[in-house]
Amino acid sequence: MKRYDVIVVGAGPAGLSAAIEAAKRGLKVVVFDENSKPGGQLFKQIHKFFGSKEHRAKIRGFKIGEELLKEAEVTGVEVVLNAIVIGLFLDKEVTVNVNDEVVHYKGDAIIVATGASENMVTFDGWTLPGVIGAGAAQTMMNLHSVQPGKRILMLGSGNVGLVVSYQLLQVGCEVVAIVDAAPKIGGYGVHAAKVARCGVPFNLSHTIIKAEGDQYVTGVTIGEVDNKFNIIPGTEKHFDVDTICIAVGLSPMSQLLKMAGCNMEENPKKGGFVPVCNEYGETSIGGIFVSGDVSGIEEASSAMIEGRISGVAAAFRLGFIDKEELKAKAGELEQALLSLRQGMFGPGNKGKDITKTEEDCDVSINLLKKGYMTDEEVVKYPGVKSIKGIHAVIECSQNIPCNPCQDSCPKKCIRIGDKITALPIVDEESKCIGCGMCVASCSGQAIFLVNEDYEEGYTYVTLPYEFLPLPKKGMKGVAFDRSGQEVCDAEVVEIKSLAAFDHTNLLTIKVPKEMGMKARFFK
Amino acid sequence: MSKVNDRSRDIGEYMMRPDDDIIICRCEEITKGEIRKAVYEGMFTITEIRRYLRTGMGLCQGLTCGKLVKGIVAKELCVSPSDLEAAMSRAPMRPIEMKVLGNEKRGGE
Amino acid sequence: MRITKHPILGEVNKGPLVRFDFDGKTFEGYEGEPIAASLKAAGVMVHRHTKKDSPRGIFCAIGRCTDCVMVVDGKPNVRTCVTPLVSGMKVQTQYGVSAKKQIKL
Amino acid sequence: MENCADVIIIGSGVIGNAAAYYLAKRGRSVIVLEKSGNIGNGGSSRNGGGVRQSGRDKRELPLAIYGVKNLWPTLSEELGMDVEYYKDGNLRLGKTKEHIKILSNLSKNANESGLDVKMISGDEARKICPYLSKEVIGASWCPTDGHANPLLTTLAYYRKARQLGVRFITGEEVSQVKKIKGKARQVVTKNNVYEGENIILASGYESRKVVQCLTFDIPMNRVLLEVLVTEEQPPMFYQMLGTAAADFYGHQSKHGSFVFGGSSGYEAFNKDNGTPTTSSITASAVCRGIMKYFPILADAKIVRTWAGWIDDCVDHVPVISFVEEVPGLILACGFSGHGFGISPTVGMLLSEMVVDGKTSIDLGAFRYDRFRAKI
Repeated sequence: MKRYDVIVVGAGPAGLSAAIEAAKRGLKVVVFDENSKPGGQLFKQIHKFFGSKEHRAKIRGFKIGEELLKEAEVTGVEVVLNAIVIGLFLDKEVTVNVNDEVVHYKGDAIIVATGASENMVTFDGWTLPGVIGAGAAQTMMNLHSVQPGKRILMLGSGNVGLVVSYQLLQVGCEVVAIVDAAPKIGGYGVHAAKVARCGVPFNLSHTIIKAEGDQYVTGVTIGEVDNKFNIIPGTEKHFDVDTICIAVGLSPMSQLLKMAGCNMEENPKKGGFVPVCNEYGETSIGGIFVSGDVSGIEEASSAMIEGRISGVAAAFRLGFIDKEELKAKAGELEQALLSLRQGMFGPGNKGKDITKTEEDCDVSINLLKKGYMTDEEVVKYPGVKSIKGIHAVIECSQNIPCNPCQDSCPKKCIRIGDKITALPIVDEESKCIGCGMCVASCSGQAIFLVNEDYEEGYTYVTLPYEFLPLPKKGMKGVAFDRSGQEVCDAEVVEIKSLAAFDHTNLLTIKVPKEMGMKARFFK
Repeated sequence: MSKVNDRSRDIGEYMMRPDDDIIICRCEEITKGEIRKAVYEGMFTITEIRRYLRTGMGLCQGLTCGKLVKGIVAKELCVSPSDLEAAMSRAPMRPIEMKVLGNEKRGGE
Repeated sequence: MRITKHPILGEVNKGPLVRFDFDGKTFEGYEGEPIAASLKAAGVMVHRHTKKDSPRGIFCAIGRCTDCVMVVDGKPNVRTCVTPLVSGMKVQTQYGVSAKKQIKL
Repeated sequence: MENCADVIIIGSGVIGNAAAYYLAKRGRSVIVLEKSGNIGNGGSSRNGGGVRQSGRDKRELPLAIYGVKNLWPTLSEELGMDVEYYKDGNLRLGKTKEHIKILSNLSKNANESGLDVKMISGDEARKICPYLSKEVIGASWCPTDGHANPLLTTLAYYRKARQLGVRFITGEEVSQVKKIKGKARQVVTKNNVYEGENIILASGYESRKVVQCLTFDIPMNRVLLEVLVTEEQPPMFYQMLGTAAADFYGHQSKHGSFVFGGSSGYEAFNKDNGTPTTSSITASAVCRGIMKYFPILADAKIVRTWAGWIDDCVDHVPVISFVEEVPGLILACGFSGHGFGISPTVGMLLSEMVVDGKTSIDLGAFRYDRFRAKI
């Protein structure tokens, strides 16, 4: 029977990263994936990633996928697609359904990186066609180029719900509301702000009562819930929609490990049923490793690092590297992982009510409740300063692990420091040249250039813009504020689309002078 | 003795709830009410519920309803979902045609 | 419903447009895309009716939930969200586990 | 909590649960102790569901016939839930002359014991079950055989017994049975001691550990058997099926899925990882076996496979017996992979052993001390 040093199950971010690290150290590695395309969820993730350089920040998910695939090829990893692993049996035997055959393989080590499956909530009518998972929406629009619907209600305000809502807007769908039973938005404030300024309303402390329709969804009724999640009578609201999108979290897809006989635990902090494993991702069965969402739900960025750690650890277990090398490399990777797990959204803060940032600024309540900061709130953060001439306004108010803006400024106007969760500070002394690199680099699209001194009576505002069709210079339209309300007329004075911006176009609009700190979107 | 192991533990009577007819297991079309009722009939574990009602035995093998069923059973038993063991995972991880499963090869051959 | 140009992904280039049969009518879709994508683009929502006659369509779109199964070329329970479209395919709404409409009891 | 009862049953499989039910029905207080966290987690939930008389050892036949005549037909009604019993007959299929010889012998033996089994031609078999392949040249046919759902039957006995006040405790592994004043009386678990006038040991292969503590033994081994389940199919046939070559057995369930068991030939050497786990080769072998007889099922998808240890007695029939050296103890183990079909009868007989001290069907052939050297 064919033997590999390592058999990796799942060619997503974790699996590919694991395979690459193992192959780099001389191991013979194969990766099996049930899908026809590799990359797991990466190829549906068209937004720019957070983190720092070592986490591939500001690169779009699908590009990271392409990079990983290239790296896998260079390092000699064998990636087999349309290969469904049907079982992980005793003695590390894997059977794979590929080309209408069941093929038996043995691995000296097995790395399971099967990812996650979507959680669901139930409501009246949730089995109707038109009620779909958020992952399904992403798959339909970003992989198959078909709109999942025309008018969509999103249930769930975590990062997935927010990011997918934005992506739906990008392909021309209408998002009628984002609904969450929790009293606060679960995902990053910057993701919420991106959709709020496009006019998408948030309905927190609300849940779906009923999906309407006989054969498929024609509408939805939502209602407000009390603190015990019971619906308050009389609060019902109706929306005409053709699609209801559910984004209420993920669960580790750990069935293969349970089958293999690994010790398992129900761990709410990790999002569900996970194998018990050590710091290298090794399970109770020596030589069977896990990495990525299957070992605990996190972001793709951390999945990649976990994958690399288990790849290195597998190399050690099989005698390809010594303990020193394992410790050095794994230590370095663990540091990178640790920095990603910092901040308000870090696993350690899950469920905590955070009211102050690390800098002791008040957390914006409006951002958490409505998806946008008020004019009064936004000026309280170190990225928002009134400076003469063109300058960056960084509406970044939460401690999240991300620092590309700091690196992007050729004039060093932006400072975050070593702790990548710190809020960016705009330096009043340094001279902004208006290059816009910071605007394009911000994965949260929270940076704007404001110039109140270019033309008498007007302010020039430069916004990140990722929609089609691209407005043309001279076009007249309307500016919207952070809440998505029309605030004034606006004229396009410039549109820049450099390759370095990576599809984040820089749209400069001219608005009445006093609107410089209000206008944040243009239609 | 744990709250799950003592099958004579008094958990009261089954009482109907307005959302009892919501489908939980989409594949086998099992409702919340059926699951709740099964608990009162003595099915205290996810495995027993599964054998009793077929939840999670359909084409998707419980990928969609696993967590939902656990939540419902835990609530009726007044235990934490983590006190309930997930049902066994069994090969094949995805449905596979008999003619394919029967068409074996050893890697390298 | 088709997206022809995407602000991030650019122009969409799919394979050749082919014809297939859905419940006796001729439909068009791109070869190699999932059958479910072709149907979605054509506005088809209902893929099947369960044993208890509840309509179902796309739900997970990645081959896991099996809600979108249909009768394809005579075979029931085919996951249309992960089965590539082939020219001339015969796709039928599934009732229970077959293409035959059941008499409601 | 009260840890005393008239009867302590060790093992909540279908045998233990059935015994609990029949005992409770006759007014006895019962406590059932189950090692696993789940009721009926051994062979009771891991078998093909056959309710057969044909193909059985002569000694077991009276038990099987009694059950089919008197217990199975009304079981669903009696227990208040559908156990999915079908009495649509059993076809044992043959493809070669050799097979037909085996089948003819089996039929002859059955007929001698008074069971209606006859040999039929391939075409006759196809009339009963039109989906059979042309390769089938003959079959034995027992019209009164059938199948039921073992998961539901096991839980139905549990459910009804529980309603009648039987206490079931899971996660309670028995470490020993203690004699008090010369009589088996105490059942010791990690955290508790239970006491009963009678102790029924019905925990499959695990029973061996307990009897060894009482300084005797039952010559049985454990063998890992596997079963696979298909996705739901349109209703096709409700006969129980087997083959002369023993390459598979099974049936279509009420739900529409097919349940098939079979073997790879390595069953006696299989191992597990703490829970019974399927081997990597058996399900494939079973599929190949099935397709030879039912080519129509080639496209049916397998959704699940499972394995279970059977308690295989040296002579392949169970031990259902009092034990002279250990008064108060009743054995019900070693069912050798065909206990399900006779479980109602055995449960009833066990209750008779406790209540009446004797049984309405002679159990002499199942005594614990029947094992003798071959020469």
